[in-house]
Amino acid sequence: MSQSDTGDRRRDSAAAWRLWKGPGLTWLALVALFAVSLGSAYLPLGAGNVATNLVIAAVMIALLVTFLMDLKNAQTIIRIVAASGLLWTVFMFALTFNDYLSRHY
Amino acid sequence: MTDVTLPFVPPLEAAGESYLDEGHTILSWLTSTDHKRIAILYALSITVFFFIGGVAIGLVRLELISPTGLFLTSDEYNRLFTIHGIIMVWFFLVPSIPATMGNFILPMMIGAPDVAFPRLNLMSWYLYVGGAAFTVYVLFSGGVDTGWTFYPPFSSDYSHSNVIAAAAGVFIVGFSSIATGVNFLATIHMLRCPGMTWFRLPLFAWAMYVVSMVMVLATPVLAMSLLLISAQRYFGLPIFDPNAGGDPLLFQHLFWFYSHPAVYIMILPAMGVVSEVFACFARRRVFGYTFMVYAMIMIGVVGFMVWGHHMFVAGQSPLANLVFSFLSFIVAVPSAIKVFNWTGTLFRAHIGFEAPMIYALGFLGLFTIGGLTGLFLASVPIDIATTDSYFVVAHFHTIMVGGSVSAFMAGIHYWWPKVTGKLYNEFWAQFAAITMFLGFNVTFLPQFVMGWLGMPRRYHYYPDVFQIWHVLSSGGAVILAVAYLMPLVYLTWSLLYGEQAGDNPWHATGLEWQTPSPPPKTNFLRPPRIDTNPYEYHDFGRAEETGDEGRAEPQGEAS
Amino acid sequence: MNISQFTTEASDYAVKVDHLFYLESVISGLVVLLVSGLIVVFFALYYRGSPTPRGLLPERKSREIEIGWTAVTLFSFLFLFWWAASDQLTALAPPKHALEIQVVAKQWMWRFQHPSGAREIDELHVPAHTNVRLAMTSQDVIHDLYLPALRLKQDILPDRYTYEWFNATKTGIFHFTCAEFCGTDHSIMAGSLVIMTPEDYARWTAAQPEGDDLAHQGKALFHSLGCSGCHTPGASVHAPDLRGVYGHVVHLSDGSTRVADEAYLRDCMLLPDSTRVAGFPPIMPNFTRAVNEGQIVELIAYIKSLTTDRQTGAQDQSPRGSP
Amino acid sequence: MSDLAGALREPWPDLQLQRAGVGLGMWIFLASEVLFFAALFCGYAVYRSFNAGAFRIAGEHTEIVYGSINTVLLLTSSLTMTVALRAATAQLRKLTLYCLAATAALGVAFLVCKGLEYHEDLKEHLFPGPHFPLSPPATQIFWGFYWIMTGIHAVHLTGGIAVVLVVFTLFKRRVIPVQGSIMEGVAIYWHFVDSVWLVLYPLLYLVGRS
Repeated sequence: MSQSDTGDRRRDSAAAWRLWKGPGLTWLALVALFAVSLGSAYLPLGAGNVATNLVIAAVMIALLVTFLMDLKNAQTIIRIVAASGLLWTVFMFALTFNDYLSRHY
Repeated sequence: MTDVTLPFVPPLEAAGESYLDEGHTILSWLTSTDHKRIAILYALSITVFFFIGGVAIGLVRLELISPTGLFLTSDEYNRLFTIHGIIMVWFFLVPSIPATMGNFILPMMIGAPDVAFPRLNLMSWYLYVGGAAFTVYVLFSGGVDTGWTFYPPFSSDYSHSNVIAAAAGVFIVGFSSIATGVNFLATIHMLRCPGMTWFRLPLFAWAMYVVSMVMVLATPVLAMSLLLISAQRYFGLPIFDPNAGGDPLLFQHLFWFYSHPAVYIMILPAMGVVSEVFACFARRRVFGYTFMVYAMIMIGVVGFMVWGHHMFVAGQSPLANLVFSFLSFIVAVPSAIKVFNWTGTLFRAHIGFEAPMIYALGFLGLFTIGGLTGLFLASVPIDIATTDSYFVVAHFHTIMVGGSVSAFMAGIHYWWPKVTGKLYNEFWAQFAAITMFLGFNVTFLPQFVMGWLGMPRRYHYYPDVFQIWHVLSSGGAVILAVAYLMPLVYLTWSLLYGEQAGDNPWHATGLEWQTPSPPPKTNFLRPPRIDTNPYEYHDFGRAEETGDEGRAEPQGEAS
Repeated sequence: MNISQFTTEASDYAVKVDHLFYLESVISGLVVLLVSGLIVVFFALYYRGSPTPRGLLPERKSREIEIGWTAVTLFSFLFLFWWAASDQLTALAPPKHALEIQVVAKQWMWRFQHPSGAREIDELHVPAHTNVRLAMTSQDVIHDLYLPALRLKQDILPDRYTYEWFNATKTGIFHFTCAEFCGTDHSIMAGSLVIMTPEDYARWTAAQPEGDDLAHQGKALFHSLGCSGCHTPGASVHAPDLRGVYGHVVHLSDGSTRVADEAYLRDCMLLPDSTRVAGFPPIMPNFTRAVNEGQIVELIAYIKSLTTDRQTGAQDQSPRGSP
Repeated sequence: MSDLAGALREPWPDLQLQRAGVGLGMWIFLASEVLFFAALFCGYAVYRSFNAGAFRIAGEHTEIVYGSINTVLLLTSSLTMTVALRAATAQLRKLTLYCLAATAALGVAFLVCKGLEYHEDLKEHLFPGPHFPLSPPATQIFWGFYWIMTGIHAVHLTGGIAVVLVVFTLFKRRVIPVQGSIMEGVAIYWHFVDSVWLVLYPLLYLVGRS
């Protein structure tokens, strides 16, 4: 038991760094983007604030989904499923706003 | 990763036992993850709710014989039609075909031993029971009077009834649909047997595929809209409160984002069942199989973009009316194509007149009428004149009751021998099918007429000029009620005393028929594989005529 | 009650709706006949065991049939859409000069206020051959004013105006009723629509109990509620001048612009913070609890009259404010 | 080997297919969840586009410090979750367990922060109702969305912590081998909950800061 544990530990330390590297870089990028988003919120950009924050959020989610959720290695069908979630959201927004933006009360 | 082949196909000597003999205690049913047993659990529970909803509307139709009412107060009346709507939509129609026949037949049809996630499947039934418990609670605690549509601000601030409990019931049962949808999608993607390519899938499997997609993508929006209503009612969060700048129409947008696709949740499975039945009893490949598949996919997708036609008079913008009207006409095209294709299937066929076929023909006729009246309602000026009137009531009952329930009955009769291993009395079945069609028309054709004349819906008291039509309609409802009770009797009789059906009494193709009736727990005795297209009836049928049945090549070769 | 109270085509628009309805009925009838006819013929020819020969249909042929009926269906549906949409679009354009009647719906009654100041409950008198525009709002839940003889229906929402307009061509007494489920007495929230000749309407108006017209009642409220303390040209408090506001564009403090229509004026009283005019301090009180729907209607009528009166008089100043 | 067979469930013929199936099932469920939140975002977008000013006023009152700390906590938990999954695939049992524990701990820390934040909010009476301190009325809509959005997110996160703990116990007790398919689904779900927060953060905390 103890022998296998030491073996485990050696293998751990060797492989661990390789495991941490990719996700670690993504994490750094995410935290950096978060800082940019937070900082930009205090700049007087008018409507640009919302746009910047949302674009950064979109980029962050894209990074997270691609590298941490591993969509880059996923099967086509899983990409289709992920895309359809977004596409249906677009249907909802487009047709709802089609009403709201053309109302003139 | 090492491949480990699970011995899900049991040794032949153990395989003779049917799924019904896997245990006879109630607990063995309530804890079974076998898709067939879960289907039976669902079938029993939705039948109970069908009759509860039926009693509610029976009282309503009785009350409506007189323009000034007979025995109900207006509040009681409003509660009855509301509970009828909630129960029939969410506790009967939405789970009807997918959760019963879909659960039972779909895995067998594609050659799978079970659905992808059997425990999730069992959980979905328990979610249904949980939602049902809330609804029964609502029923006994004074009911709910918002109409099944839960429009604020009436539901959120003005109703004095049990809105939150009712919404919670629907919210929970929604997750049961999502679970079923996830399960079916994963099953169809991952567990098709060797040789079962996408374009060899029977149309019922395709229908289940599309309907699962709709369930998965639409139901969460309903859940959210009900959550928001409840949050406003309970916590006073003013999401739809116009006094704080909220917009009641936003609820309608979200609600119909689910509830229009929900109509397709109810009708797509019916289309699948009817395609199977037509092919089998016309002994012919369904006309235009690939077009049928694409038509269903198109209905499933475009069906999400037409919800605004429920809101033509609600105060949405004229541009939105125009766009939704256009899309509604577009979504009608694939439905029309399907009607023509079913009719075309009869061409050069060997048509039989067995009970499932009569039900399917009933579906075809009523779906045609329902679909065509849908065009009226897609035209903005006619919709303005007829929306919220009995015309709309008749229209959607023709689709959802005339269409879906006829197809549900067709499927029940078609697969009854497979599920129970018994035959039912053909004469009574035919008689019930014809009665149901006639009863339906006597009930709802008068409603079309009075709706166009100007009779608004959800009316307890009504102008006496409409009484004649209401009396006709109530008379039809009696016929319809008898027609719905008849199968209960002769199917129970068949269960107790029916003849043994044999494995394939209809000489149908399709993998579900290439296994014993009732099927063993693992569905197949030998691993199934497929090397032909679905519905290879033409040759099969001819062979049968020459009395050379053994030569025929049914789809699949499992025994 | 007589069915003609519902079915009479009391306007040109109603006639058009009916024509579309008949057109679609005929088309639907033909389709039902076609489908059921085909089913009957096929049953006769191809009943199981019948001697009719049955070959397989070549793949190419069935695809042609398929594309054929898809195209026919698509084009006939597009035709119907075009017809319906053109009816809708012509009915959309609101008339320039219309008799405007204020409608307030509440559980479970209708209140109508005519520009002359006449009020009525559950009964609506309108002149024929005149453009009539109903400006409707609700005090509680969503209602819907359904005028069967005019083939019109429009939901009425709380805290918002929706409109319905018509030009009736037939006189008589017709039915109107609520078409959006609104609670216990939804089904008896009904009344009569009385369409009269313009002369009769004038006589009816004159015979109504003595009372000021809406604008005058509004003027009285304007003073009794204290609005005049700030919104008069000579007031010491810095508040917008209301003369000439109605119908003009105002620039708001949040940078947006709005047209000062009924909805805007109403928001000014109920949501003063979000409708404040640029350059004015946020001192307008919220009148949500001080006024009811009927009083809002009167105040708006008064503010509108300030514009119409002024246009006939001096036009030197550009509009520049809101209440 | 028998360990692996123990991880295989009916009706799957082999582990690889089972793993793909669980992944697919989880993604389909997430597509459903996306629409669940989309309804909320759609409502928020509609109201914000019509009440920009009120949302700006209301947004200034959210606790940006707690919100920002929570964002970093969740981002970090996504990192540990990913490493846990990769470690599981590489059969590094210890590392898997450590990372799972860290993930759950970060999740709990998030909830604690959230609780403190709710406490602050309630102290300022920022719950819509008759005594709501802000005006115009549409600020109450913003705060309505605040409570619903963060509440639903917290419920999702609680569920996530629960499944992570379940997986942790199962791995710890070697009931199922670490490379079993359940891990994939849990990881995907965790990242999804994190992604939702990444949208909520700018919508609720970064409004009206400039």
